[in-house]
Amino acid sequence: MIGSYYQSEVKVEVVIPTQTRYLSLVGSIVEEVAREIDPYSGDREILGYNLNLVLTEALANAIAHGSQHSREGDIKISIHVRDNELCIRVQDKGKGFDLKSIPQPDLDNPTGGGLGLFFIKTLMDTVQYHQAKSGNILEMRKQLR
Amino acid sequence: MIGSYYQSEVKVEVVIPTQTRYLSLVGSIVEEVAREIDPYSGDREILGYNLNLVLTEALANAIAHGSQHSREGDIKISIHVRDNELCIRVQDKGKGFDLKSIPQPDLDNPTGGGLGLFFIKTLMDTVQYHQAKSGNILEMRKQLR
Amino acid sequence: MNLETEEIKNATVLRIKEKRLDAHNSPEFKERVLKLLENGKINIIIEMSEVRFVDSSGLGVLLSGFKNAASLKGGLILTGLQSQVKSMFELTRLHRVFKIYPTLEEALGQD
Amino acid sequence: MNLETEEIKNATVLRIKEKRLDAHNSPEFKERVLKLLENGKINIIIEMSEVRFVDSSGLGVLLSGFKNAASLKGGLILTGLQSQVKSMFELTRLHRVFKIYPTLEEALGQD
Ligand SMILES: Nc1ncnc2c1ncn2[C@@H]1O[C@H](COP(=O)(O)OP(=O)(O)O)[C@@H](O)[C@H]1O
Ligand SMILES: Nc1ncnc2c1ncn2[C@@H]1O[C@H](COP(=O)(O)OP(=O)(O)O)[C@@H](O)[C@H]1O
Repeated sequence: MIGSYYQSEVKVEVVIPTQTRYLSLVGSIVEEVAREIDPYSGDREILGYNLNLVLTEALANAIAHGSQHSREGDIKISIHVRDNELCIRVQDKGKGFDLKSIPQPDLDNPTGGGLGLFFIKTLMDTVQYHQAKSGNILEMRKQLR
Repeated sequence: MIGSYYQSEVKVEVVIPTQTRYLSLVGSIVEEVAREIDPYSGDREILGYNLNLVLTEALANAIAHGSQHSREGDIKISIHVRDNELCIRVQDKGKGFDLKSIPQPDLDNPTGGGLGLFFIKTLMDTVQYHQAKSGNILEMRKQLR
Repeated sequence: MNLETEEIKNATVLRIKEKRLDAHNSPEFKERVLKLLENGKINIIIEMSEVRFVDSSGLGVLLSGFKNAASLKGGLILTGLQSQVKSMFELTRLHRVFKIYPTLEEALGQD
Repeated sequence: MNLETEEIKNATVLRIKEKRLDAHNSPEFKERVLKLLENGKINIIIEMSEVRFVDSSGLGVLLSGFKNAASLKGGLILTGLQSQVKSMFELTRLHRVFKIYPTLEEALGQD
């Protein structure tokens, strides 16, 4: 039984240039992963859409805010499924930010801003941001039932 | 100009269990990469199909022949696009084989066997197999015009 | 970005012929809407039936188009939303801001 | 694996209701064909219009089904091949082995 956990471990790592034209590639890849997750009792199309959105938002932020100090000018994404947990990590090489200081958007008086992190926090179970010399990592986890 | 080469570099690495159920996931991922390759003047749907096939064949072989000595029981795939060249690598941990000793299948008297490497050699420009302690690697390259 | 405009009755229908409205193409989309408004086309219907994915920047440009049209005493309404796209409007409560009609015919009737 | 059989005239139509026929599902497909032959259904039409991808193991099981049917004085013919799937038969010259018809109607007419 322990063995069978490891048997369903899937890892995908993607490196893209800091260009928005690659958003749809990475989004499509995570949708394909959602279609193959085993076992998953929910609606895979909805899961796929939500993960696509979460990753698109995280990448758009990494491209817009996170690449001024980048030498190589690329962004690293990892998608890891194991033990019914999905973990998505997006690395940026910008100056970083304080995730906790970002307020919730006021949905009753919408400005159109601040919805990226709102989607990420709403659709994932836990969100953390780690700052390090080697790069900052936004880590987003979701339990798969 | 040199910079712009690097700007379009894309890398995807996938690790899957040695199970045929993941063939379609990896195949779909390489199809998505084919759709986003920049620039490419040919038919992306045909390129995507062919890369899907090549990778499916290489993985099916790695699963069937290449996993008896595997401790972790997983297979590593990498897809790398740079400078108009696409390189796909599939790692297996089996006892390896001599790529050059595998004969072309006799297409006039078909048995159904030996078509996997035939597809790989026909659809890619160069195919090499490197044996090493850390694992064997089937490396398949294609120029993108 | 693949966008089509068509004048029907009093309105300008702007068809998004893309699968995604996201941070990659939303700046171009925003400009196109601004240009319509500048040219006096202040009653805009956005037809989105081909769009299967919208991100926060897509929602943002639709909202700014809506506000700009309203400030000119015009309107910007939405039609043809796929169900998952509609869910994103609901999650952000933007479905209470926009007028959203299932079909272009209904949108034209209300315009 | 999603497969449907239907008896039409003298033939058994086996519909592959999968997007892929590959090393993952071809063993199950092979068994299903063998079982049909064992049960005396020796005139088989494989309807593949939903199949968008076939790998070498898929081609292999189709070929072995063809050979087994022929050895029983029956037949196995193909219909509904998508264009990229057809290209794989051409590349391997297997289009010269199989009888391939565009539509099920034509396949039934020839059976
Ligand atoms: N990777 C990042 N690096 C630096 N700052 C970031 C990053 N991601 C988000 N932020 C900050 O958080 C804010 C909120 O982000 P988000 O919710 O996506 O909305 P928006 O991008 O519309 O402002 C951004 O404006 C930015 O200041
Ligand atoms: N990764 C591998 N490890 C060991 N042997 C392999 C590997 N890939 C291919 N081979 C050998 O090459 C042969 C031909 O492979 P292929 O052309 O895919 O056809 P088939 O799998 O139908 O035999 C296989 O039968 C096997 O002996």
